[in-house]
Amino acid sequence: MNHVKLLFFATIRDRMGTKSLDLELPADLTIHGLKDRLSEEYPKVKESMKSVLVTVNREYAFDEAVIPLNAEIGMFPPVSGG
Amino acid sequence: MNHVKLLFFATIRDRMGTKSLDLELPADLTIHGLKDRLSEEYPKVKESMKSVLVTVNREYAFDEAVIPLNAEIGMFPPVSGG
Amino acid sequence: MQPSSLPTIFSITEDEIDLNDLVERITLTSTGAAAIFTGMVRGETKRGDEHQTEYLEYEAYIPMAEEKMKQVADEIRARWDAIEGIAIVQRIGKLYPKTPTVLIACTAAHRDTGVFEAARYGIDRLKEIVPIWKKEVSPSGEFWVEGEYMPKAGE
Amino acid sequence: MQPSSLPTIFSITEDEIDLNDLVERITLTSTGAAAIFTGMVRGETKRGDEHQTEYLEYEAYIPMAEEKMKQVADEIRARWDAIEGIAIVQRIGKLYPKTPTVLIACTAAHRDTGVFEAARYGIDRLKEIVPIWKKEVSPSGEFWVEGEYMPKAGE
Repeated sequence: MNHVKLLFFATIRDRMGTKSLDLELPADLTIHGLKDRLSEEYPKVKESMKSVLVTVNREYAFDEAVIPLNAEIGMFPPVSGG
Repeated sequence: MNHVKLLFFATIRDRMGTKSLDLELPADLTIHGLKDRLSEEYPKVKESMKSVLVTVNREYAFDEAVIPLNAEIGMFPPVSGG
Repeated sequence: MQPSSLPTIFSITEDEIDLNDLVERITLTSTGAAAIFTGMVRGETKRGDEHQTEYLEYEAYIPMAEEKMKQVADEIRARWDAIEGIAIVQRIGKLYPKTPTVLIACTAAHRDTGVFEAARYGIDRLKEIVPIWKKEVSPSGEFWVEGEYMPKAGE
Repeated sequence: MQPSSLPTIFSITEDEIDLNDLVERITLTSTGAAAIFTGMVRGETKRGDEHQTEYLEYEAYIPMAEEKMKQVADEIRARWDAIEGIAIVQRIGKLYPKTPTVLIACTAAHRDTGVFEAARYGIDRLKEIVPIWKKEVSPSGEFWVEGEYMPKAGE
């Protein structure tokens, strides 16, 4: 199993109802697989998962990528700083 | 006669040896005529008169212009502020 | 000079943005020009959906935002090699109309070496890839402002 | 808004240039972006004739310089109608390396409305038509810096 830390920001945090989550994931799970799992367990974010930005260890990551061990995963909408 | 006030800046002031000068000019003198007169009376500025910028009442003015009554005339090299 | 010895400032802060101090910190003896962009909270927006704003509430994924600010600075240096100093600052928290919220400043020896373009590029990239969000609070309610940019692999 | 009700600041001063204060004074409730240029005294110049500068001594034909700064602001507003506030400040007197000597700042609701271009235009025009000169004092002597621009009728 892979122990990862999820961090949620902005709309995603509001819908998740939490800033962060520690999860045990199967060793070869992809970003896509993680989105599916969250969509199932947290129906409120199902819609958001279609356009969510995902980062792995503070770099943008994409659906096909396998989640590395002990990753810090960020999930958030398109950024709007400035 | 036309009483005018001349103001000199930067290199022109250095060569004239003064910041300003009050002059009585013939009523129909042009900028060109004024430059000639200064070149004669102040040989040190003769060379400078070829590239000097001239202003009349704080607007740029050119050789053919007749100097208006009681004008404030500025004479200086190309500007270099900033 | 090596980029590593050139001043580069990143900051995500709840404090006021001090332009005088930031410009001074990226001014070298060889510096003759600084181009600076600051963004402020608009109290009244006319373009698009006309509305009033009471305040904005900013948040950031701080450690990642710092890394992405560094990336923006690296991208600027790769594109404009005359750039001497770079400062990138985002203020977060509850910010009211007329308050500066963000600053990008670039210095160089001369003004025709890309400083303006570099500052413009910097604010554009910050709004694309640096993980910061703002929630707008107005008399009619509150909503998260969402950007449009979808980062690509390697960004 | 009528240009006459928009903030426009011109100043020729011996005092320090305060960026925070100037930007604040040209920020309206509708302002979301400011592009600012500042120039500083270079202690070391590499381009062209390589040299060191001990200090610069600035002088201005003050009343005309103020009128020409107003003209630069009018030209900016004629070219970029989104511009809200404009500040144009020249510091004069004896100024040492790393000291800001000039500032041009333009504000607008959004950053893609010409603020960067307007600030760039402002500093370019100031260096063409505003009657200010600087004398450079270096270990090897002193000389007046001369511009190259010859104003045309109506400028």
